[in-house]
This record gives sequence, structure tokens and C-alpha cells, in this order.
Amino acid sequence: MTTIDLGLPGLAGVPTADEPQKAKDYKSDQEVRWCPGCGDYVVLNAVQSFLPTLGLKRENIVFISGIGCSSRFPYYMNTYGMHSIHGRAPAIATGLATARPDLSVWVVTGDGDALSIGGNHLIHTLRRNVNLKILLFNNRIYGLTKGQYSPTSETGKVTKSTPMGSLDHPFNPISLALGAEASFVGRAIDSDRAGLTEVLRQAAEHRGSALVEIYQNCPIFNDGAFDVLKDAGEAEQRLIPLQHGKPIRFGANGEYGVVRAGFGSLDVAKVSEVGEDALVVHDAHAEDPSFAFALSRLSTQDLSHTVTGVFRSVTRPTYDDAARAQVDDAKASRAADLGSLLRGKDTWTVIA
Amino acid sequence: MTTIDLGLPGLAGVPTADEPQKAKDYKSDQEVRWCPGCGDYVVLNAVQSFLPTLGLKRENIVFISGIGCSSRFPYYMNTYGMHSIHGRAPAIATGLATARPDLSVWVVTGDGDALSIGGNHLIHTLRRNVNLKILLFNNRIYGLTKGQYSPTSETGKVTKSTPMGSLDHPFNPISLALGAEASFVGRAIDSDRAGLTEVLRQAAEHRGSALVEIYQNCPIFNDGAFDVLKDAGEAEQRLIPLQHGKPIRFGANGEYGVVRAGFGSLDVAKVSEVGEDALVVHDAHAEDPSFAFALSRLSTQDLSHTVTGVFRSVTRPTYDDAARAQVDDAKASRAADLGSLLRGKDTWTVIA
Amino acid sequence: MSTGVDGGAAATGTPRSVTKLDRVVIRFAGDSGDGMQLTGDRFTSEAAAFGNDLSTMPNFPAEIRAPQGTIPGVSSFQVHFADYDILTPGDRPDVLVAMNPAALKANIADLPAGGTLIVNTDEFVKRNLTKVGYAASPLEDDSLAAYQVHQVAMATITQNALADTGLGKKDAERCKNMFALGLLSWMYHRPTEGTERFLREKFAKKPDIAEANVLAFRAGFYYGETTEAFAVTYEVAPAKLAPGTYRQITGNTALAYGIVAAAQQSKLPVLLGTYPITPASDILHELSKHKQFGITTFQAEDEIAGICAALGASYGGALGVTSTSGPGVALKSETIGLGVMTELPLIVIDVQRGGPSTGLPTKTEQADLLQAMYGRNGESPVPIVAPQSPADCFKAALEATQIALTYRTPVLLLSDGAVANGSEPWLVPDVDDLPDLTVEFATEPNSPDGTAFWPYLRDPETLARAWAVPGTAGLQHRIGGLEKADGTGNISYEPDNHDRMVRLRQAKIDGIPVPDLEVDDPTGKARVLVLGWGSSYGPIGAACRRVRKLGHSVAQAHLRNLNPFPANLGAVLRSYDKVVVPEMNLGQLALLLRGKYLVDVVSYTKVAGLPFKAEELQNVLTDIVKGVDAA
Amino acid sequence: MSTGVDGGAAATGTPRSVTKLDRVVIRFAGDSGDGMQLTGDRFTSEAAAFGNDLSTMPNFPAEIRAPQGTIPGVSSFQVHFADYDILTPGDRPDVLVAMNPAALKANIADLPAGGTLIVNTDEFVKRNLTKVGYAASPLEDDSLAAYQVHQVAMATITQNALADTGLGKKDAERCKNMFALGLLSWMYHRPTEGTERFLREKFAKKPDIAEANVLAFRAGFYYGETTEAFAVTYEVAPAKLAPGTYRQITGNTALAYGIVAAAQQSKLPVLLGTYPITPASDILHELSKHKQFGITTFQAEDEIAGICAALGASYGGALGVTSTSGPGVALKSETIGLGVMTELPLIVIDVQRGGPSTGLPTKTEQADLLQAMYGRNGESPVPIVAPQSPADCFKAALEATQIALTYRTPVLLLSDGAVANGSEPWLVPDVDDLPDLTVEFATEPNSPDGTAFWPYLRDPETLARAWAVPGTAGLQHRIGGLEKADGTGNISYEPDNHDRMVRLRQAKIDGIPVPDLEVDDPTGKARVLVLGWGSSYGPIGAACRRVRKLGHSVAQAHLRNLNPFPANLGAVLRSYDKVVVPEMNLGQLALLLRGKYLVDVVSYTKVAGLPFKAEELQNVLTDIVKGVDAA
Ligand SMILES: Cc1ncc(C[n+]2csc(CCOP(=O)(O)OP(=O)(O)O)c2C)c(N)n1
Ligand SMILES: Cc1ncc(C[n+]2csc(CCOP(=O)(O)OP(=O)(O)O)c2C)c(N)n1
Ligand code: SF4
Ligand code: SF4
Ligand SMILES: [Mg+2]
Ligand SMILES: [Mg+2]
Repeated sequence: MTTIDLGLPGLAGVPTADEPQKAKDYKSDQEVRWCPGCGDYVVLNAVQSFLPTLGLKRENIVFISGIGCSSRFPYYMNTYGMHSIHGRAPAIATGLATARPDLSVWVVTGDGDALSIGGNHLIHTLRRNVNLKILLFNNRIYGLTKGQYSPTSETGKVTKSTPMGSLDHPFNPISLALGAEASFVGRAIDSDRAGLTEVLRQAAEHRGSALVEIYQNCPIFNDGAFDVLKDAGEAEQRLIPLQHGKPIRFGANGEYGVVRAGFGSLDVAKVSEVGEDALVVHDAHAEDPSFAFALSRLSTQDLSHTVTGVFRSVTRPTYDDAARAQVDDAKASRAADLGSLLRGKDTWTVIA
Repeated sequence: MTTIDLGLPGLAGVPTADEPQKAKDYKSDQEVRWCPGCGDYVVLNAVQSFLPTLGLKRENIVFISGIGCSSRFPYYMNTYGMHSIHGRAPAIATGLATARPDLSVWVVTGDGDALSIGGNHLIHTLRRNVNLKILLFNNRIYGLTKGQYSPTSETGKVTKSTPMGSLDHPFNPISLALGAEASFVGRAIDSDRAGLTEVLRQAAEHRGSALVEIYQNCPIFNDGAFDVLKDAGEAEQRLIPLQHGKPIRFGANGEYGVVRAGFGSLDVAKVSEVGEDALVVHDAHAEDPSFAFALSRLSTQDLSHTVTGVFRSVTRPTYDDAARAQVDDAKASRAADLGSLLRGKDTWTVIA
Repeated sequence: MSTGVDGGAAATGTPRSVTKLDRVVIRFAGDSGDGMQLTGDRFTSEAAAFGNDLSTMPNFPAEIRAPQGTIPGVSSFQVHFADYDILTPGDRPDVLVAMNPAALKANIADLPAGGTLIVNTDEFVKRNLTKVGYAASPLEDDSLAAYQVHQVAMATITQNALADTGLGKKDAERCKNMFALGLLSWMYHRPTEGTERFLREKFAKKPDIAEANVLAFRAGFYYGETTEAFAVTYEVAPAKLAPGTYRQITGNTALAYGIVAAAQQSKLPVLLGTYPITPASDILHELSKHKQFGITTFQAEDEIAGICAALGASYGGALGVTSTSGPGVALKSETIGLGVMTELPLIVIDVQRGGPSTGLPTKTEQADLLQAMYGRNGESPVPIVAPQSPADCFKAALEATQIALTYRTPVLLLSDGAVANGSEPWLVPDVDDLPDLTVEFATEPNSPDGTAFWPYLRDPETLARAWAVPGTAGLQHRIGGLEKADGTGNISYEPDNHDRMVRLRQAKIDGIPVPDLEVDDPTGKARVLVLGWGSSYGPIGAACRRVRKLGHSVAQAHLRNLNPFPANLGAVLRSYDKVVVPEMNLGQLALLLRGKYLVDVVSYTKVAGLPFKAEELQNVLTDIVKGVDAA
Repeated sequence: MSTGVDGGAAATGTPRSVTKLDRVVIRFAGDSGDGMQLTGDRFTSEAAAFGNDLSTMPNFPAEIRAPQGTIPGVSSFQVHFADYDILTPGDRPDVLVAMNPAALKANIADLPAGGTLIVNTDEFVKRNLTKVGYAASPLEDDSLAAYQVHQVAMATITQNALADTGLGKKDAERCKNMFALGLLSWMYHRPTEGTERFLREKFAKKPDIAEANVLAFRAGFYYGETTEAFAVTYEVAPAKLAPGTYRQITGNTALAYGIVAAAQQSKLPVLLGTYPITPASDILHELSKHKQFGITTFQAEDEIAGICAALGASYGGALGVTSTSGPGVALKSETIGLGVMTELPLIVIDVQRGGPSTGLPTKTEQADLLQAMYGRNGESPVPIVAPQSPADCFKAALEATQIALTYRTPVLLLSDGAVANGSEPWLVPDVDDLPDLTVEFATEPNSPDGTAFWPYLRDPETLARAWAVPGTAGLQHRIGGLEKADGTGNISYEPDNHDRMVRLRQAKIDGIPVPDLEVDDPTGKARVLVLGWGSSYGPIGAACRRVRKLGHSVAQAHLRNLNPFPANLGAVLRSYDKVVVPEMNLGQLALLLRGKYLVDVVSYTKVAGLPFKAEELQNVLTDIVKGVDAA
């Protein structure tokens, strides 16, 4: 097992492949079973095309998912994988990642799986900063159970379980993750393969937990949920792509930008009105998550302003590295002498 | 049952008492069983002294708790109460508050109860904005199970379960709550009765979920955790009390203040250096939670800068009010005709 | 009652011979996207409107929409209708409608020789055939020689019929399921107004789609009538059911209605705290439509929050209900225990599915019985009620509520996938005949000295504790999960008190009066008893009828109360030479019966995700009965 | 072995008569803040070091520190030591040390007439007496006339003894528990170096406190020696145990060591994923100290995350372990089901406590057996192993690991509060004698055609599936909670496959070889068998000895394997006229035995949060034996 330092801290310890790989190497022999037109297909393809660029041994990659349409993802990957139970993938993956430094562990989850039943595991995984890449397929609906509202559904949504409209105020997954001390948070859209791949790349390179929210269309139960972010003419007004170190500008011709507002808030403005110097320069590495948080609040979840890209990416010790270090320290400083442990300090001897 | 509108939206619908009440009216006949010197005593007294000022019928007040030292609170209150199971108090209280508009429902919980096992219920309760007042006793340790670290314990803490030091990065309960869309978030310290009472008052007046973090000393397993916030000479440098509409100043003589920093962040500065005008004016009612979030990040959890008071208090529909409104709407617009429901649209008749 | 399209249209057309049948089983099978559930459902409604007895079984994949044209993507709906009271959806179809090669391949093994097969030929193209592993088209070799095959180009005909509507080709083709329905409706002389009305209502917002579907439906009907392909049509006369007003109902709907009725009859608001899960979600969907009855539905963040909210509502004096399937019960177990300790009413609905773990989410099973009995820490008894058929769910819900409210206890209601999604005619009860479920809350101090409220003072008869709800002046008290002192309810660590309380809680449940077990033994001579529970009532009943038809005596009894058992159960068991207990698990009821009554019951088990087939049980029972009678 | 303070000091002092005893039970009782657990623990260590057999039972309140001086605040520690092999911590104390009125009141009922009572008089002041409801001091009326009472002003004497140390009054008074320990050590001729060494180590960072404690300890010792108050001292000779090296060990420690040994013997890293809960937390505390053995301890956010992390680690080829108590098992049930379905090794430790719900967290009970067996959705069998005594936990952990690794299955390890916190001497095993637990992971394709890896291909003997861990080239595969095809492990909704897999999973567990049940029947004439499981081994054994001493024959057998049962169990049960099953629940094992073997076992149950008393069982058994023998 050759472990080559790729210069990617996120993947340190994971052995690299001897030969170049292709997308099809990552396709399993199982037939893909999503509805026609499901956004999950696009993401699957993007991931299968992206993984070869990491050059890792396939057998050292593991996909762990919960339950939901998106959570069938592992079956289609020619890697190791577990389709576990609803909401628990981050917890299972935490155990796996802690036990095995030589694996690249990916979690695939949905808005219901990750944020409803699995919310607690998600936030704890993020605060612990376990070395996991978490792909959250957000279709703002429960797909597998046939169309109930989810924790990211808009208030007032009429679904099978809310014939008079849903009442709950939705989570903003980015804000939630930042409130939960996430070290890496990004967002992408199923249809934007380049953007998605770029966020995946940065996530893979990040050492620690990386939460990637992926807006995913469910043509069956929530069709067109993200159409405004895809329609030419509409999308440019709404999409705010981030690039570290660059002023945050958007619009078909970069005519809009993000500026400071009040204390600790951000807002959108016309560049022509505020001037280029007023624009906020994106700093994904800011220690204080307040900036990333403010970015996540540029609009409510009506998609009127949707920031994509990497909101935050900071380096902090990871739980699994630290746990292994403690074991290593203990091994280095104390003998693993079972006999002496069992005897302890106070023994007596009975002679025959 | 007289329901008088107190002008306190938080308590609308809860009947008021006919006679003035005293603290001792709120003491139950059960012996209080915390360790000598436990901060829980002080909070209990503060609550028992505060409640009479609300002038509610005692029988319409309910305390629901989980499990932990702090969660024994309900036994000591001469109100209705349930000492439920670990982590679930917000979920139980959600059902109760939704079923009963005429109750003032309080949740008592600990840092383990609310943020470890109960984390998911907490964040969902906050995003739903259920009409609950949640008192989170944060002693940064598991008291009842005799001293393991908790999700708010400092990294590196040596406890019974972490002899080599804990590895997890702690939650900041205020940040977490804000990331979870909380409409009201406050913080107080057990020893500061006036401050605590003021936050309780505002929480009670708030319609919706109010999360109040209370720093509480556990003399047995984490003694002195908040001493730096109590020691004269020390405390003034560290404590940043909030008052809505006022510039944020602190220090023995108000020599420090809070100012903007970078994009979306806040920092602490000497007023003499930055000038009064640079000071941030506290706006608890800001629609955008970014400001409150930035306040919660003024320092890491080393208590070097600890903001107290009400970070955020904004009005938003509450889940329980809306759920009741849907039921009322349905009642108003559709007949509750059981016979016709049972028959449905397609019946046929078999004649004898 | 008219049976033709457009009123009397059926009277016209080629005269055909009409065969009278007493029962028919039809299975519609197609791709998940072909609308087979809707087709089957409508046919069922027609049969119901016609007055047949009926029983249905939908069968669909766990995927929302598995890849088109594949075996895993096949969805089917079986309906059994008859002129007498039937008990099951039928073991095998008499008629199989196969909309594509996958549907044919997946279902043909179930069609008995001589059965009728109606195939949509349009889908039998190379690509689709290869997809499911047909080397050659089965329509073109003689592999289907054993059946009466009707090849119909359903898609083409439908598209032609809709040519003038201006509808796109794809949309037009989508109506082919209605074509199939029309054809079958014609074959079986079904009334059709209901379906046309239904289509117009369903697509009220898209009138062109509504008309297209009606047209396709009629095209199917006329196709039967005008072509000569079908030599015979069939009549299944209305069933001679007990007089009254009937409707067709699925188990989940009946269960939801039972909860609505419980709300009305108890005059309590209901809070359903739940989390979606197959096959229980429809209970949430249904109840969320009926808020005017004082019903609040709370879709919680998970199963635990769902039951906790329900318990919180019960604490507040509402009727707390939670609905789930097996994996959800596992998650709820800790809170059920809190319900047992706090002695609060709570309805826990478990619509069982195939396990363990995620198992077979869309299939049926009865393997949660022991979980319901014992799946909690400590001695934590709860009553268990299990409906025996779709319509029976209504009564079961009322019974469970009555027990929960009277005894202040969580009650487990064990439905399953077969009962939940299956349907049958239901004799709609008169609202005035429903039981009174009103509760008396405590309003006064009740301690021996009359000054205090003791929440754990019990009614000497029911052993139910006094129940005071928040808002009741002077009765403030605290409850919780720690052991409590008998009477006062204060925390108690006292050894004898704990022992007493453990036994009191058990005695309370053991003492719940449940109806005696009734045995059906027409000859009075049976030496073998077949005892079932839950949804296997139908297949067991049907099997017993067949065994009797063969001239044997066999007794049948069915348990609706699994905890406590009926008082006469032991005596009944002991009065037979042999007791056979068929279960869709590995013998869970059998274990309880053996353990409690020391009777050597014979367990017959099958855990295949499907209801028993009557034929299978008939064979098993016949062998046993013969053996015993010969001995 | 020297027994005196400072080496030979015990030889000096007033000569006293020495009585030889074969066994003594001492109970130290005081306020939670009085350090009774430490005192008892030290006395136990002294007895152990002296070579007595011993057994202990701590008893503490659920509150961390209930209000001082109250009954609920009383904490006690009972130690039973003897010159022969004993089985229980003793029913009742021979000597009660009461540090305050509350301790006296809470414990005096257990002291038999004639027993020795040593009281710390300093606390018997008005306020404290009133607090616990003593109108007058029991030391001053004749309510204690039945006992040999020794009144000692322990606090005062201790303070005096420490006057020169410069320690504050309060700190000095705190050492009074060491005074009591010293006094008792003198009375029973205990070796004392161990305690002095212990105190110096414990307070290594506060040498003045260490010295003060040593001084107080010696003061107690000298007090006995110099005052004339105590006329007699006692000797309990070392026990004639099997030869070898012994240490004292509690159940939780032994269990943790068993896991450490399992790690060593399997050469696998261990990941303990857990969440603190009484009385299981000490397993976490202990294991977290032994990282050098390749043990990672993960304190998760809740029980579910704890077991999930353990399962994830097992998936990665580590040994996943999770530890909890009953309420935690309830929460873990869904994930245990996933472990059953994915067929991965997993150790689930349940240290049972009083239930249901939160119940009696610090008390013991055996009421999770049926939860362990059945507390999951679907047919979800798991092996169950239950240690019978504190030291036995070590072996049980190794056995559970061996089963989990060999059969790729979660294993339930059922300890309880009595076993967990109790202690006894343990014959320390030789590391070389421990079993080899190494596993063979799959490294090559195994499909019939040799090209693919089939994760559900089974070893024909064990039925264990092939286990390939991530990182193994060419064996990539996916597992999960959905039903899987026999062999390939692909998702399968096929009815027959499900039935087959359900039965295969059951057969795998049923086929685990467990040692035959051994029956202890010294006369060979017993007609009554007493069968227990888990921690009641001690009391049942003690009771049987007593019954036999009375001249009756009684057979005893004890189940360590609750699933599957030993192969000879049915035959054993049937070979006795009567089988009595004492349990600290309402008859859970009895139900299983009756259900499986149709034997009319007699269930004797007590659910009081305390272990059985040997006396109580003796009476029950004697009556039964007499009845059977007379019949
Ligand atoms: C314990 C448990 N509860 C509930 C379910 C049912 N269930 C399966 S997936 C799901 C939600 C799926 O929504 P999401 O995570 O958004 O995934 P999607 O299907 O939309 O991709 C639910 C409620 C389950 N399988 N297990
Ligand atoms: C299901 C369950 N898991 C674990 C426990 C054990 N337990 C009781 S309280 C507690 C943590 C208490 O910590 P915290 O909430 O901070 O309260 P504190 O005692 O510090 O006030 C734990 C782990 C339990 N009672 N139930
Ligand atoms: S239901 Fe929606 S999310 Fe699920 S597979 Fe179909 S399209 Fe995709
Ligand atoms: S352990 Fe700590 S938190 Fe608990 S009662 Fe004692 S002092 Fe208070
Ligand atoms: Mg979704
Ligand atoms: Mg705490």
C-alpha cells in the first residue's frame, strides 16, 4: 500500500492508484434506479467524472449514505459503500473515518436525511470536524416517501402532509452548518457541472468535515424548484458565485456586487452605484465564521440571491486525526502490556 | 378562566391570576436535591422570584425538562411539570404547547441534554419557533453522570471520559441557535440575578421560542468554570452586557466597546482609540441574524469576551399559533360531519 | 344501476355470449410510470359501485420510479371481486393485464394455465425485450400457449383515438392505462360513470387531459365492443352482503377515520405526531386533511420527536397519536417506556413491513409483535390491538383509543402493509352507534386526607391513575420517568415500592377486559384449530373454507387482542387436539401462546413479504387435519 | 504478611480476646459526602490483600449529592469477606457503621438483633435528628437495645488527631471516614500498608491531605487498640481459593479488561462508541485509559451515534463496541437491526438497571432480557451472553467477541448494576491462555465463477458471510439495510429470497455452539432444579448451599448463554420434577423456557432494585423442595 503525499491535506494517508482512472471505473454493475430526469443522475455523473482526477485507489474510497432517493448513491459507485439507515450516515462514517486513516470517506444524504432525522449527527460531525465529505442533496422535499415537505421546504408549501400549507420556517443549511462550527461549507447546483466539480475538488482537498449542499431537482415531487437558478436571463440576477480573494460580483455583466450593510450584515448593490471599492472581497479562509454566515443570509430562501461556491474553508484539527494521535501517543509512552494491566497494583497469591 | 391580554404577546392566551403571588407560591413541597453550592439553586430562586411578576395562574404554567441535574428543576416548582427523558423535552413541550394555547410552557435543560442527545429537537424547535421558553443550564460538563465532558466543554478538557483531554471543538450555543433560525436568543450568568431576571422577562414576553443560555457553576465536576466572569476586576474586562438601542460598551468604566471589523465581523476596541461613534449600536430586533451571530463570535469560548443579555428578539409566526389557526380555519370553513366523512363519495347500498 | 359508457351505450355493439362467474381476480401490471395503481383502484371502485364484494392488493417497488421497462420497475394491482363475501385479494389472477415485457415476465408465473392474458403489444419491441432478458418475443414463440392471449396495441389505438384532441403524442400515449381500464370494464360489465366523473374531477385543472383520459377509457370500452377479438364477456353479480351502506376503503384510510371518530367520540382534540415512513405515511396524509375535526398533524423531525409531541399533547389532555412502521417503533421505544411510566394515553400505530432493518419497505410482514410486546427496557407492558382486515382498522382504532383513555396507557396498534394498502367494502357505521369515549379528568384533590392531589392514586377497578391536566387549579403536580411512590407519585427509590409498582403496572394491563375469543367451527366437530392474528385473517379464513369444502372439519379463531389475551384463550387452545398458528414471521405469537399456556401449538410460517396464499394454507391445513383425524 | 500499622504496630496495645470467624459482613453508611464508597473500597482491598474471599455491593443515591443529612442522601457500601469461597455481598450486615442519623435510620432495619453498630456520635445533634424524623436521639432512648452499640465521636477525635497538621477544621473533619476505616481495620486485623500507600498516591498532589488521611486512619486504628471500648477483635482467615494470583475487581472493570484482551487477542483495533449512562459509564472511563492497546473511545452525541460509530468502525475492520444501559439499548435498537442485516460484528453492552423508563438508574434489575431478544423490528436474532458475577465479565466479553467476530453479528452482553459495581476476587488469567480471536478477512473474489466478490456467500459451517474490508483491492461492494440476495448481496425484493434470508439469519444464530449447561447437584438426588441467569448466580448459589445444609437436595444450573440456549437445556429441564427460575424481573427467562421447551417452570420474581437475598431464596426453595420431596 503506497501512501503518497499528494499535497492535498484532505486526502493525506489515502493510497493513490497506480494507473490513471476513467469515470467508468467508478460505475458499479448495478442499474441506476432514479426517476427519469432526476437531478441525482447529474450529480452521480459529476462525481464519477470527478473522482478519477483525485487518483486514489478506488478500494480506499467509501460512500456511506442514509435513506432517501439520493441515499441510493453508493450502489452505483464501484467503491466500497454502505446504504445505512435514515439519518445516521454521518455517525457511521465518523466511526469508519476514525478507525481508518487510509480511507477517503464520503457521505451522501438528503435534506430529510441530513437535516430532519439526522440533524444532530450532522451538526456534531461538523463541530468535531471529522474527515468526511458530506454531499447533501437538497431537493426541498422527501422524495423516497413520495412527497412530504422537508426541513428546507418553503413555508406554506402544499405537500401530501401539508394540504393547507406547511408552517415551519425552513433551515438554511449553510447557516446551520456555520452555526455548528463547520470548517468547510459549500454550495452547488446539480445542473452546473463545472461549479459542482470545483466545490467537490475543494471539499476533497479540505482536511476535516466538508459540507456541500447540492440543489437537486426532483421532477416528480418538486419539479422546477431551482428553475429560477437555471433559466437564462433569470439565473444571472440571482446567482452569486464565490471565488476566494476576489470581489464578489455577479449579474450577466458583473453589474451587481455584495457590500456591507448595518453591523455584521451584507447586502446586494449595483456596482455602478456603490463603486468597485465598496465590494466585499471573498475570504473563504476568514477565521471568524460571521462573514460566511452573513453571505448565507443574503436573501431568505426564496432564491432571490443564491450564493454558490465555497463559503468557508478553514483549517482546524480534525477529530479523527486527533483521536488517532492520542492512541499513537499512548502507544509511544505506555507499554501495551496486557498481563500487567490485568494484574493491576493489588494482587495476592494463593499457593496450592 | 379569565384570559386578559397583558400586552405581552408571549403570554397571550394564558389566564392571569386573581391575586398577587410570592416566590414561595412557586416552591413545591419537594426537598431540593442538588449538591451544596450548585448554581442550579440560584437559578431556581431567580425563577421562583421572577414568575410572580408575570401574574399568571400557576396551574397554567408547565415546566418540562429532560434528564440531568438541572432537569430536576420541575420537581421544585409548584406548577405542572414533567421530568421526561434525556434530550426530548423540547419535542414533548412542542406537543403540549401546540395542544394548549392557554399554557405558558418552559423547558429546562442542560448542555448535555439540549446540545448532545437533544440537539436535533432543539434546533428544530427553534426553526419552528414554537412558543417555548428554553432555559439551557450550561455548566460545560455532564453533572448527573458524574463528570464527563459535554458539547460545550473546552477542547483539551480532562474529564472522566477524556483522560488525555477532549478532542471535540465545542458548540457555541448562541451561534448554533442563530444558525438554526432562532427568533430569540439570550445569555445570562447564574450569579447575576438581575441580568438573569431581565433576560427571563424578555424571553417570557417574546412570542415564539426563546433560548436562554445560563452559565451555571457545577462545584463538584467543573468548579469555577465561570469564575473569570464573576471575579471583580476580571469580570468587567470580559463581560459585554447588551441593551437594545444602546451602543455596546463595557469595562469598569465603559472604556471598551464593540466595533465593526472586516466584512461581517465584529471586534472589541478601546473607546478612547476608536471614538464613540464607531461603536456598534445593539439592535436585538434586526431581521438579519448576521449581526447577532457576529456578536456571538466576539471571542472563542475561552470567555475572554462574553456577551450577555438578549442577542436577538424578532417576531415571526410561531408554529403552534399557526397550527391552531389551520385547525380553526378548517373548522370555520368545513363542517366536522363525521357521518359524511365516513360515507365518502362512492357508496352503495345493500338492501335486506 | 346502469353499466354502460354514456349511460346505456353498453347495450349496443356486437352481441357476445355472457358468462356468469361468482368471482374473478384481475391483475393489472405495468411499469411504475404506467399508472397501474390508479387503474386498479378505479376498477375496484367500479366493482364496489356495482355491489360486488372485493379485496385488493397493490404491489409496488421500493423505488419511486425504477428504470423504465425493468423488472424492478414493475408495479401491479390485483383486485378480487365476487358475488359472495370473499376474504382475500386472491392467490393468483384469472386475468393478467401486462402493459410491457417486464410486467409480463414478472407476473406470468402467477397466471394459472388457461388464464386470460391481455398484452399491450406496443411495448414488445427489441429494446424492451432485451432489457428483461427475453431473447425472442414471447408473443411470437409458443411460450404463452397455455393461456388465452389477447394482443392489443393499446398505445397505438389510444394515440389514434386521441388524434383529434391536439394532445402531444407522449401525453396521448400516457392515457393507455385508461384504455386498458375501459376494455376490462367492458369485459366485466362494469358501471363506468364513476370513472368518468372521477377523471373529470381529478384533472379539473387540466380539462384537456381529463377529456383525453375519458376518451381513452371509452376507446377501450368500444374496442371490446366492436372488435371480435373477445368472444365472451363476464358478469359477476352483486354480492349478498349484510344490508346497509357500503364503501370501499383501504386499511390506512379506515385507521385514519377511526382516529377522527375517536376524536369526536372522546371530545378530545387529537395531535398526531409523526414522521413519514412507508407504509404508514398515508395515515398522516389522510389525517392532515381533516383538521376541522380538531385534529392537528405534526410532521416532526424524526420518529422520536413525533411520539414525544404526541405524549406532550396527551399530557395536556389531548389524544396523542403517533404512526410509523417497524424501524420507527424501534426509535420510539424509549418514549413508549416514558408513556408507560407516566401512565398517559397514547396511540402508537405500527404499520408493519418486511424487516429486519430497512428490509422490504413496501412489503408486508407480521414480525413486530414481539417488538411491540417487549421492545423496551424494564418491565414495560402495553396493550396490543391488531386489525384483521382493511375495514377492521376503523374499529381497532376506536378500541385502542378506548383502552388508552380508560387505562391511561400507550396502546400499540399493529397493522401491516397488506391491511394498510389493501381495500375491501366497508359497511359504514352509523355515527350514533359509535362508543362514547369521554374521559373524566381529575378536578379535585384526591389524597386520603383530601388536601392534596395524588396523581398515582388508582381507580380500584381499572387500576388507572388519576389524570389531572395542566390548567386545573390546585392540582399542580410533577410526573416523570423515575419510579414513583404508589399513590403520591413522588420519586421513590424504595425497594418494596418499586416491586409493587412494577406489578401494579403489569396488573393494570393484564386486567383490561377484552372480548372472549370466538371460534368458528360450523360442524362443531373440528379437532384442529387454526389461530391467526392481524392481516392473515383473510387467507386463513379462505383456506378454512376450502378445507371444509373438501369435507373436513376445521375450527378458525382470530386474535385481535394480543395483549392481554382474551380470558378464554387458554381454554380454547386446550380444547383442540392441534392448534395451528400461521404467521408471517418465525412464530412470534406461537412463542407467546406456548410460553403462557404451555400448549404445543404448531407454527406455520412464511416470511416472503406477501400475504399467505389461501391455496398454500389449504394444503398445509388439509394435511394436518387429515393427520389428526386419522390418528 | 504483616497486619499492623507501621509494620508491626498492631502487636502492641491492650491485649484483647480474639474471636475467629469464617465470614463477616460490614456495611459502611453515611452521607453521600462522607466518602463511604472509598472507605468500603479500601476495606475491601485490605480484605483482598489479606487473602479473604469477598464480595461487595455499593449502594448510592441517584442524585449526585442529595441534601446533606437526609435519607435520600445516604450512601452505603457493603463488603462480605470470608475464609471460604462466598457468592454474595451478604444479605444483612453483621456490623453497621453509621456516620450520621440518616445513615442509621436508613440501614438499621437490616441489622439483625445482636449485630454490632458503630455510630459517629458527633452528627447526632438536634438538627440532624429532626431532618430524618427522629424525635429523640436513638442513642439516648432504648431503641437500639437489641444491638451491640459503640458510640464514637469520630469527627471530634479525628479533628483532635489532626490538630497539629495545620489543616482547617473542615478539612480535618473530612478525614473521619479514614478514622472509621482504621478502627474497623484494627477490629478485623487487616493489613494496612496498602491503604497508606493508596492514600499517599491518591493525594500525591496534596501531600498535607495525604498525611492527614493517613493520620486519621492510624488514629482509628489506635483508638481501637487503646480504648477499652472494644473487648473483642476478630480474625477471618484467608480463604482457601484455587491457587494463583488474585486481584479484586468490579464487573465494569472486568468487562473493560475483557474488551482490552479482545483487542489484543483479535489483533484488531477497538472503537468504543458510547454515551454516558449509569451504571455503564465506568466502562467508558476505564477503556479511555487504555489507548495504548489500540483502543479508541468515542463519546458520541447520543446512544444512536455511539452504536453507529461502532458499526462504522466494524465495517472498517475494527472491533466495534458500544456500552449502555436499558434506555440506551432502546435507542440503539434500529442500529442493532442494521448490524443484523449487514452481518457485521458488534458488541452491545447493556448494564441493566431498574426500569421501565428512567426507572431506578442506580439500582439493579434483569428486565432487559426480552428487549435484548426481541427489541427490534422484523426477525432480528442476536446472540446474548450474560456474565454471572463481577469477575466473570472478563470471560463474557471475550466470549461475546469470539461470537461476534466468527459469526459477523451484533452480540448483546447483558450485565447489570449489581455485577457492574460489585466486586470480588479474580484469579488473574495468564495472558498466554487467552483464546485466539484472529479473523480472516476476504482478500480474493469468491463468486462461483471466481470473478466477483459476493459479500453474502456464507461459510457452510458457521453460515458466516464473507467479510471484506474497505481497502481490499478488487472486492469493492455495497451493503445496507435493505434485504439482500442470498450470495451476491445485491438488493433483492424477491419473496422466496427474503424467506430464505430470514431463515438463514436465524439459523446462523441458532447454530452458534455454546457450552452445555452444567448442573451442580452434589447428592445427585435432587428433584428440583434452580436455574438462574446473570447476576443472580451468587444469591442462588448461596441459597442452594443453605438449602443443602438443611439436609435437602437441590440442583443448581446457571445460564450464561441466553441465545442460543445450550443444546442440552431442554433435556436438563425435563429431567427434574420442578424447575425454579428466580429472576429480578417478572419472569422473562421463564417465558422463553416455557415457550421453547414447554416445561412448566416456576418463576420466582422480585423487582426491587436489589439483588436477591440468599435468605429469601433459601426460604422459597426450601418450601418448594419440601413440597416436591413430600409429593
Ligand atoms: C427510521 C426511518 N424513518 C423514516 C423512514 C422513511 N424515509 C425514508 S427516506 C425519507 C426521507 C427522504 O427525504 P430526503 O432525505 O430529502 O431524500 P430524498 O428522497 O429527497 O433524496 C424518509 C422519511 C425510514 N426509512 N427510516
Ligand atoms: C437515554 C439516556 N442516555 C443517557 C442518560 C444518562 N444521562 C443522564 S443526564 C446526562 C447528561 C447530563 O448532562 P447535562 O445535560 O449537561 O446536565 P447536568 O447534569 O450537567 O445538569 C446523561 C448522559 C440517560 N438518562 N438517558
Ligand atoms: S422521487 Fe424525486 S428525488 Fe426521488 S428519484 Fe424520483 S425524481 Fe429523484
Ligand atoms: S453535580 Fe454539579 S450540576 Fe449536578 S447538582 Fe452537583 S453541583 Fe449541581
Ligand atoms: Mg429530499
Ligand atoms: Mg451540564
